[in-house]
Amino acid sequence: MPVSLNYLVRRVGWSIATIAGVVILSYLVLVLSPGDPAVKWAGNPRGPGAAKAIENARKELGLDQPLYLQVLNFLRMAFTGDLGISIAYKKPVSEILWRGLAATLELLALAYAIAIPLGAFIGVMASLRRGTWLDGFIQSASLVLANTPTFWLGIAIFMVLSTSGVTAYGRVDTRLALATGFRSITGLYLLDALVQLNFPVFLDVLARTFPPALAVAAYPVGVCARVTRALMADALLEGFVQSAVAWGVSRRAVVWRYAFRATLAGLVQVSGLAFAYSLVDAMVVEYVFGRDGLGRFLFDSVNTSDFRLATGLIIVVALFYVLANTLADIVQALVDPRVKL
Amino acid sequence: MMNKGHRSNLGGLGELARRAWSRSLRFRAGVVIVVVMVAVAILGPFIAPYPSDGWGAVPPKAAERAGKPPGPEFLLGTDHLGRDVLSRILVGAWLALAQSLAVISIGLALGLLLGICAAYYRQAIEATINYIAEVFLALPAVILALALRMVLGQGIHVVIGSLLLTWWPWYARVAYVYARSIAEMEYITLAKLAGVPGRRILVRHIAANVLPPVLVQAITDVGSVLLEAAAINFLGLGLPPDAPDWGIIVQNGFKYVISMPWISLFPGLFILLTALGFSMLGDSLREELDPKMRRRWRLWF
Amino acid sequence: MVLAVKSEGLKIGYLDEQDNVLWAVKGVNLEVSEGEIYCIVGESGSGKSTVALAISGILPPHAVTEGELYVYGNLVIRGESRSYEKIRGRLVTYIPQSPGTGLNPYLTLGDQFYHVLKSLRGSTRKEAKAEAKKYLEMAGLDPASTLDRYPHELSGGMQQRAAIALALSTGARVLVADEPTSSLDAHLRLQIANLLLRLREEVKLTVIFITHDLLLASRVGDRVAVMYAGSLAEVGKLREVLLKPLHPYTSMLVDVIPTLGVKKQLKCYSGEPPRPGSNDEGCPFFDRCPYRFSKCAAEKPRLSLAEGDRYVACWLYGNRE
Amino acid sequence: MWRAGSTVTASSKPVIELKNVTAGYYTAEGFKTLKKVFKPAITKIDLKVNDGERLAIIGESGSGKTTLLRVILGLLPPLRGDVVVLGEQIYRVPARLRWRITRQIGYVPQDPAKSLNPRLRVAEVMAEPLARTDLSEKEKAERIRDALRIVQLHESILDYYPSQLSGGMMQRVLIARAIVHDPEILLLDEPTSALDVSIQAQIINLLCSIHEKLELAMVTVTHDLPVAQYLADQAVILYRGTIVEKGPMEEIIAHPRSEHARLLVTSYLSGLNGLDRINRAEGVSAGIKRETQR
Repeated sequence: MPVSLNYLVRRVGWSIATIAGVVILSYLVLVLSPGDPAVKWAGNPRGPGAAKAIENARKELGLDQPLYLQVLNFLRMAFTGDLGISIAYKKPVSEILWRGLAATLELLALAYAIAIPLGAFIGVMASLRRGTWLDGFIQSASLVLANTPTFWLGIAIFMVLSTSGVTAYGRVDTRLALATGFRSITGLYLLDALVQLNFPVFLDVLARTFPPALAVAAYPVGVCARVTRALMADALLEGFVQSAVAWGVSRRAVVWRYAFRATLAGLVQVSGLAFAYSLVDAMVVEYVFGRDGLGRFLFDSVNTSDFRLATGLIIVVALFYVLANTLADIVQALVDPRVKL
Repeated sequence: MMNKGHRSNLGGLGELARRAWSRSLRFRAGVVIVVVMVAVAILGPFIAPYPSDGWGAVPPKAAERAGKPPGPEFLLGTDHLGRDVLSRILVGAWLALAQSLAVISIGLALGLLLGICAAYYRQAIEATINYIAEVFLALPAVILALALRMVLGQGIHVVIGSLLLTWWPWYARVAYVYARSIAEMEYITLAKLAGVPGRRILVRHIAANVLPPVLVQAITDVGSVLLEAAAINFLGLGLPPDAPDWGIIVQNGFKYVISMPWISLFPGLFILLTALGFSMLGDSLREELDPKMRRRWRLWF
Repeated sequence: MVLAVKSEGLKIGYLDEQDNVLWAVKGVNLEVSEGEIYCIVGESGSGKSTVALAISGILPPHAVTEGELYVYGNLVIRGESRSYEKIRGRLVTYIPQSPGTGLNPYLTLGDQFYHVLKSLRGSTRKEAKAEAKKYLEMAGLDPASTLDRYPHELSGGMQQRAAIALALSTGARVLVADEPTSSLDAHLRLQIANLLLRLREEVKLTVIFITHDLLLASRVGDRVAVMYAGSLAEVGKLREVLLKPLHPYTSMLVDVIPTLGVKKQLKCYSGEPPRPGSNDEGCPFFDRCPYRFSKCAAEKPRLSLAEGDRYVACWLYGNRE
Repeated sequence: MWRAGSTVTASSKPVIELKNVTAGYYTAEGFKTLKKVFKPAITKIDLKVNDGERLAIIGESGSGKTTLLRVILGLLPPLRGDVVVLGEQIYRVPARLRWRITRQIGYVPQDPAKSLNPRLRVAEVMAEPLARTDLSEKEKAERIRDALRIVQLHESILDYYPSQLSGGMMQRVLIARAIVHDPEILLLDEPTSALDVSIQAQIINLLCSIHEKLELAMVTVTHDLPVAQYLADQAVILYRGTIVEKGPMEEIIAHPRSEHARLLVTSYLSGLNGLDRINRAEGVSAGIKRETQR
């Protein structure tokens, strides 16, 4: 059943409005906070040429204009992808952040490729054996996973690997990359290596992405398992599951094609929420594992007081967040044939 | 024919908790953990073996015992400056609880109020509240903390402020969803037709029914807030680096993770344990709220 | 005569939130012969639906059983243990109460036929499609326009026809219909009942028809069992039971049905059926019975032969073994 | 300036009057995201209920009877047409004051389980319609007690929560609540569809006696023709949003003129099959009596 344009337009429109709200908010935070926004915008207020930089910033920000014009101007810039030039890196913020986002996305994608199937499978198993020791174990384990501080887990994994002599630091072995002539095109190294049929690099990247991905996956595994278990409990009591059982449909089909199918929409929605939530986890873990992802720029922006990078980061993360949820909503709608969109 | 004991009114959390206590092992474990943690938070400074932030009585001497592994003298070892890790954890316990409980209580109150209002008044109020909630939901707490940190500088206000801004819309959303389903109930229509004043409908009919599930949700969320607060502090966005917050202790130990892993290990375990305690409470309470989640279950096919 | 379904002292209860057992069916002896339409009539909470679930093998997971239940001589319930592997879909099939929830909303009808037939006979998609066409036509649906549809795209009456087609496609000989018409409009109710009657002739089925609607039962049934508070009150030929009810409860049921075109004063019986889990000392109908006497409060009457092949559980009839 | 029509109307005066009412819902489908399409659920309805009259609005699912009900209750402004309840154009009254009219309607909703707030005791539920009256607490208590007496419930029920009541008792509580403030109209939405037959009979008899005692207009919305026959003298048959037949109940049953009414009547009559004879015999309980006299 095709998704109607109506729903798509409404959902996407709502998302754009949300992003606009975030952009305005990030601007207001900047302007309305104590201190001269031009000074902050310019970054480092000391040193030679500071006065000129501040002057430029004032002009560029249009601080002489009324506030609503400033906001509109900023919105226009943000929506055209112009997030200004980073003070610390002396490069366009959007360019820096894109590279960071690619690294983070790669990590997240791997983590979720592990987490969702695993979590769903565990959840289904628990729901089928409710009240047994297996269920109790799965429930407790998923609670523990969902409540483990990701940064701490990352450190723990990092420590274990280091003491056993495995290096999982950074994204790729630079010497190996140079030696094999690996070039990054999209910023997603796994994809790039695969496209270039550069298997040594591919394996190296995978080996370095896998440990942090495990740390990131802990939370969604726990969440998915718990949600699946709860949804399955409802689904297994549905009338259509009952009648399918009475008609002699095999257990496997009943569990996966009937009951699990009914939990899919809820699972997608929760995964979408968790995916957005995991973005932050991934950033923290990147910091632990020394990967050049968004997490690193978070630190850099704080340590160098790079306001442009920070605002850019806020907008990019919000964009990502909204995108993940919008996609989840649309997929969720696609999954249910009853939803007439 | 009436039988009073058949199924008592799904009244208050007290009744719910009593049932959960008698039936769920996880609930009891959760209660024990939470009670212990609250006790530690209150008594922490008094029961810590080495008071004064883990330095002990004579701070200069402490420098000589830097990096001691866990042992009988220092149960959880000492950090790179020679401070007793256990003492720091105990002293910092109140910080962890205070941050998360403050966020949950204020966020819950605000969210409930706005969510229920949105569901009841509809139209412009509904759209406005939903939009604002949506915008703040799109910002992870850590990112907001980054903004606040840059604008306002370090401090506990960054942690609580950023978490509050991201958690109230969550409760507004949850309360809104529950309130919407209740607002469609016939008893609301009946009350409106009879001319019951709007405020009474809001309080007695809608809020009274929205409250129990949302409160249970809030108990579960204490753990999540605790984790987020720890992450913010770990990243150095919140409390100053010498505060005995658990997240910060983990951060301090991170630089020495190979040589002195215990510095990071134990505070992390405390975060995990406390968050787990609250989640267990909320989880088992939710199971009690849902009559479908019976304990015994035999596969019938 | 071959007995299709037989139960001896069948007790079924549900665990409540405090893990107490609430007995919904309290010792029922049923004997359904092959080829007949056997109606089980009762009000809500009488346990009629629980009996239906037990026979079709879909008691919910928190159900507790006692006693014995046989389907064509196969022991399916024996005390706590239940085994339906060779029964479900093979000997017994089922029509759900509400067609809207009884069909899988995520699969097209064709796919649902496929899963049923694949599980039972290992059919391929192609074979399943041919079979599905046959049964949809039998149920009065146009296969071409329904096979690739999702259930929600059909009207309520069509959904119920589709459910019937699916139930029949299993090829089972005993059909349990659990209030198959209660969610339908009046004129559809009649259509579905007529369809069941027709199909039963065509396919030679034993039908166990659960309903709260005496009028409908009177239209379809051969024999009837009236249930009250988890026990059988009266069993016999449907016509006889309705024309000359012996049990006070049956006569009450007949008395209180509003009938179109007959404007009589509805007799008012006070009281309500007991909830499941209430005490079962004495006759369950004691509170509401106009003919009660002291023995009724003290001892529970057992179902026994009253006259002809009428069984009544009432002390008015001596309750001889 | 608008005033509550509290004066008692003369017996022939209409209490509800619908003139050429078309109502329905707006939907947005397909590409028409911004332009909403009006889908009528009822079209051109003319309806008049006189004081003291018993009317049944009969229709199967999808006939628009719920929409009609909402229009009468002031919950759904019609697209066209006039809705006059108790002498007032109900949709000319601002929404926040509409309760002054709707309070005069004792409304009993369809599903008792959804119509009682699980967190309010029966006493609080019963007191709701009296909330904005100038009765003293004592008078209110008196009214509640009277209403309970009419529906044959014991006073101790006031301390109960809905979850402690059976379906029949909930329905009685709702009926008591509907008549506690002495309304002009009793509006019943499928009053017995959620109940068992034996309790249905109790409720039917109860409603008939209430009508006699309180002398109010009683409007029953139902799909169940046999039940309507007991609860109404006049009937209106709805089919796909329009009135296909109206007139005295008995005449409609005996000689349905429209096709849909005929279908409806026959589907109940042919269900009789064996039972019509039983009822004609009138000797249902005779068998038992013979036995008891033995």
